[in-house]
Amino acid sequence: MSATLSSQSDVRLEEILIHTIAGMLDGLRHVAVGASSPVPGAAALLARARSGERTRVSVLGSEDHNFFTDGGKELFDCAGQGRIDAFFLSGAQIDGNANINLVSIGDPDLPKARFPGSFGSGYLYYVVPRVILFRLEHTKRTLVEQVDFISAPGFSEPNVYRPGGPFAMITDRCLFDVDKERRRFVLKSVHPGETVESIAENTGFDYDVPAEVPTTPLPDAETLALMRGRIAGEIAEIYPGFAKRVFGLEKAA
Amino acid sequence: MSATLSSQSDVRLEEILIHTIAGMLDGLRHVAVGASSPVPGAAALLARARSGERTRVSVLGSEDHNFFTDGGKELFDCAGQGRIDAFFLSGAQIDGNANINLVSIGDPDLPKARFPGSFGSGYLYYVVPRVILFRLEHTKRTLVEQVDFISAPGFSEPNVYRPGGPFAMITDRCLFDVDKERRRFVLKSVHPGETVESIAENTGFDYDVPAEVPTTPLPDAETLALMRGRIAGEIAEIYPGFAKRVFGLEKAA
Amino acid sequence: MTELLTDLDALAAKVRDGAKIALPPDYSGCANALWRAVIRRGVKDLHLIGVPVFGYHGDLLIGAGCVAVAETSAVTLGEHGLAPRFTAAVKAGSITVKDATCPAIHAGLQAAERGAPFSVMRGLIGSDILARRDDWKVIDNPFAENDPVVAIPALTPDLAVFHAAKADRHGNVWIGVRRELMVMAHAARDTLVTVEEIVDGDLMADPATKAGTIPGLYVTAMVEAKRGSWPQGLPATDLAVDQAHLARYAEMARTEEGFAAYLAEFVVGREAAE
Amino acid sequence: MTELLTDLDALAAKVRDGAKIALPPDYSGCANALWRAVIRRGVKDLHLIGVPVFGYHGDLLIGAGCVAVAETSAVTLGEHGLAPRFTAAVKAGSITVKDATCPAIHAGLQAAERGAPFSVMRGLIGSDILARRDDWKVIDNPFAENDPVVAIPALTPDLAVFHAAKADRHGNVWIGVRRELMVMAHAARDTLVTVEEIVDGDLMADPATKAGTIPGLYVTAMVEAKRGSWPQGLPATDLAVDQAHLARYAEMARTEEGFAAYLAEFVVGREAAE
Repeated sequence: MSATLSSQSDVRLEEILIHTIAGMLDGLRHVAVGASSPVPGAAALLARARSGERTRVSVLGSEDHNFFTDGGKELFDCAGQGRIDAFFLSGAQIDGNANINLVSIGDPDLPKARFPGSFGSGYLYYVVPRVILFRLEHTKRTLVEQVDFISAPGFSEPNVYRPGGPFAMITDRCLFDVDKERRRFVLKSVHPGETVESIAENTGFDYDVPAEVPTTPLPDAETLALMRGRIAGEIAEIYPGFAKRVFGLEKAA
Repeated sequence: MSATLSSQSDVRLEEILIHTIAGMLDGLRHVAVGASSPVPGAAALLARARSGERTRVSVLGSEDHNFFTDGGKELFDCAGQGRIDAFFLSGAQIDGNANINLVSIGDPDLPKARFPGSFGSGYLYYVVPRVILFRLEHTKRTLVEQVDFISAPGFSEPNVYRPGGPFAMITDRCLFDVDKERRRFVLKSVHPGETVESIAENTGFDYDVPAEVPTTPLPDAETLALMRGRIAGEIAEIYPGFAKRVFGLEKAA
Repeated sequence: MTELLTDLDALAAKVRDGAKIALPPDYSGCANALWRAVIRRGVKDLHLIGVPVFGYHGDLLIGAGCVAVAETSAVTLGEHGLAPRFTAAVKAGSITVKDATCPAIHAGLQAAERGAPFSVMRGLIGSDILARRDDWKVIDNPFAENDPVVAIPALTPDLAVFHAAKADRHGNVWIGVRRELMVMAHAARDTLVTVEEIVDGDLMADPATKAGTIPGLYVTAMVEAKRGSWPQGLPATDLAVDQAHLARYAEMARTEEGFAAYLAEFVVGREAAE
Repeated sequence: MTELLTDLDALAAKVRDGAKIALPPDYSGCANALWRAVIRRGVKDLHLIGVPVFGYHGDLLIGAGCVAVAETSAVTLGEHGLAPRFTAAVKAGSITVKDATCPAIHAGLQAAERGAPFSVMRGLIGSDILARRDDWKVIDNPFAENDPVVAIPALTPDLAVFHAAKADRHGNVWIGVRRELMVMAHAARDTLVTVEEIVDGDLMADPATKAGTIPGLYVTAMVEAKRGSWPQGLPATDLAVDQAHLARYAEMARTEEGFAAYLAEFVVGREAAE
C-alpha cells in the first residue's frame, strides 16, 4: 500500500483514503479517533483544517490532541451524551451484516488466533451516529460472510437503543455505502486500479452493486497540498512513522 | 443552652454533649460532619485529637477540614464504599421509630412550615453504620409520635439494603440508645438537671426506661482542657460564633 | 466552539423561559451577576435543579417570580437561616418542589453524563422523598434475590450555569476541585459560564491546571464578569462570602415588600454597574 | 492512615495470591517496578482488570505465571503489536479471559465507587461480549416500554495498583488528569501506589495541585520508586516510553524461551537495582 498508484499521477492510496474519509467528516462538530488509526486520524485533521477549526478532533492516546480531563471514561461518556459525531472502527473480520470481530478466530475459549479485544466498540458502534469502518486489508480472509465473534453487531433489533451504527466502510480497494434499511453494504466506488470484478473476487460477503460504480475521486491539488503540508506535520506528532512513510518520503522524492 | 449548668462546677452543657458524642466516635477511622453541626463537629475533632490523628474527620463546607477532590458526590460515594463510620443527622421532627423529618409540617404540598430539605439523609441514614441523631431542642414539638414527612426512616424492612442506621440520639436533655431489635429508643442517661420524669414530660413518643438511669457523665479535667484549648481553636476555624460563645467567653471569664 | 461574549446580557439572553437549569451550591461557583441580568430580563418558569442543593441565587430567582419548579435536596441560606422566598413560595403553593436527597441528584446527573437511561442507588426506600417522586422507580437488583433498589432517571439539564475563577479563549474553564461543575457541564445540553478572568494561553497546556479544567467542548458560551459570584465567594480565590450582605438579604427577604426593595436596590439598581 | 513504606518488597508483599487487581492502561501510571517485585515473589492466580485495557505489565504478569483471569477490553502492546504472552496463554487455555468493552469496565467501577449494586449501560446487546458474560444481565428500562438495557454489577477490585509522579507524607497522590486512577482507588478495597517522589508539604494545600490529587483516605500504602513505570512513561513528567525496550520485549516474548530470558535479565536481574 505504500507505493504510488502506478497509473495515476503521484497520488498515493493513503491520500485517496484520507481524502475520501475527510469528505464524510466535513461539517461535523466533533470527530474522535481511536488508537492505531493513522489514516482516519489524518482524515479527521484534514476535515478540521477545512472547517476553519470548527470541527473538533480528539485523538486517543495523544497528549497533544486530547481534550479530555475526566480520565479514561470521558470519551465514552462524551459519545453517550451525543457529543461525538463520528468514530472509526476496524476488525480482524468484518462481515456482510457489518458485524465486527476484534477478539478471536475459531472457538473463543481456545482460539486459533487471538486479537487484542473489543476496546470500546461494544458501545461506540451503538451510539456514535457516523461509524466509519475501515479495513486496509481487503481480502476474503478479512471481509467474511460471518464473523467468528461479534465484538459489536452492525445492526440491532428495533427495540435496541441505537442512534449510531455503520455509515460507510472503506478498504484499500473500495468504498462501501451502508443501506440501513436493507442492512447491506452497497459498492460506492472502487479505488484506482480496482474494478467491480476485482472487488467481487476479494470479498467474502454479498453486497449490492449499482449499475454504475465510479472510481473513487482523487484529491484535488489544493487538498493534496494541505494534506502534504499542514496535515502531514500534524499527523507526524501522533504517528511519526506513518507520516514519514506516506508524506515524508513523498516530499523528499 | 449557653449558660453553665448551675448545680455543677463550670462545665457547660455543650461540653457534656461534645464529650458524650466523642465517646461514641473513639477508635473509628473516618467521621463525617454535615453543615451547621458545631457540637458534632467539635466532638469529631475531639475524637480525632484523642486518636493521635488516626481518626479522620471530614467537615462539609469547610475548606480546611475537607479532604475530598471529586466534587459534591464524593461524600456520598465515600459513604457508599463503607469508608465513613459515623455521621450526624438532625430533624425538625424525630419520632419514636427514629424517622427524621427535614422537610415540612402539615401537608407537604401546602405546608404549615417548610424546612430546607432532606439533604443527604435519604441515603446516608441507610449506609453509615453509626448515625448519631442530635436534636438540641428536646420538646414534644420536636420529638413526636409520628413525623409529618419521612426524610429517612429509622428502620427498614429486612429486604432493604441497610448497613447503616441510628446508633444513638442525643438531645439537650438526655442520651437515648437505640434497640435495633425492638426498634425503640432506650433512655441511656439524663444530662445534669434533668430527671427520668422531666424527659417523659418533654418527649412525644414512647421509649424504654431501664430501672437505673444514670446522669450523663461530665468530661474529666484532661478532656475539658483539650476541648477548651486545642478543640476550641480548631472548631473556631469552622464555627467562629459557636467557639466564641461556648469556649471564648468561658476562657475570658 | 465556545462563544466568547462581551456582554452579560447576551449571555442572559440564552436563558430561555422554562429552561431546566443545574445550579451549583453556594460554596461552589454561583453566577450571581448573570442571575441578576436574568431577573432584569424577566425570565419565567425556570426549573431549577440544586446540585445537590441551592441557596441565595435560587431564592432570589424564586422571589423574582422566575421559577416554576425547584428540584433539590435542600434550599438554605446556611447560617443565615431558611431561604425566605423559597419558604414563602412553598407555603403559597406558587412553586412545585421536587424534593430529593443529595446523591439522587448526583446519580441522575451521572446517568446523563454517561448517556445511560438511569442510575440505581441504595437508600430512599421507605422515605416520603421516594413516595412523592413518581418519576423514580423501585426495581429489582437482577444480581440478588429480593433486593429492591431505586432507579433514578437520567437528569439532563437544558443548561448548566456557574461562575468560575478563570477560563481561556478556547473556552476551557478552570474549576479546581469543584467537580460537580464538571458533572453538570457534561450532563447538560448547554453550559453558560461567567468567569472572573479570561486569561491568555491554554489552560490545557499545563498539566497542573488541566487537571482542574472543563474542556471548552462542553462550554457553550462565556463572558467575563468581575466579582460575578458576589455576594457569594468563590473557591480557590480571595473572593470571600459577603456575610453582611447575606444577612441583610435574609432580613429584607422575610417580607414581599422587603424583597421588592432588595430587588430594586441590588438587582435592578445594579444594572449599570454590571 | 496511609502506610509509608521504604521498601518495594514490603509493598509487593501486600499483593496476595488470587487478588483482583485494577490495572491502568499503558498511557496512565503503570507500577512496573512493583510488578517486577511481585513476579520475584512468585504470586499466583491474580485476577487482572484492565481499566479499561492493559498492556506490557499485564503481559509480563501473565507470562510469569501470576495470572488466572484477565478481565479487560483489550490487551495490546500498541504499536509493538499483540501482547505475546497473553496471546499464547489464551491459545493454550491457561488463563480465563473475561472480554469486556471499555465503558462496561468504567461502569462497573463507577457502581463500586458509588456503592451501587450495578450500573446500566447502552450498547452490548447482540454482541458476543455480552453473550459470554453470564455475570452481566439484560434488564428492562423501567422508564420506557420494551427498552432492554445491560446491567453491569459493581466491580470492586481488592487492589488498585499504580505509579504516580508525586505524593506527600499524608498519602495524598497527585495524578493530574489521569482520573481513571481516582475511580480505581475509590472503587477498590485497598490501593497500593509507587511514586517518583514523596514531596514535603501537603498536596491538598494548593488548589491547583489539589484538583489532581487522590486523598490519602483512599491510599493504603505507598513507596517511592524512581522510574517506577519503566519501560512505560509517566504522564505530566519527562519520563518517556522506552520504545526500544518495548520492541525488544515484544521480540523476546514471542517464545517461551525468549520470555524466560527476558525475565532473567530484566525482572530477576533487576532485583538489586530496585
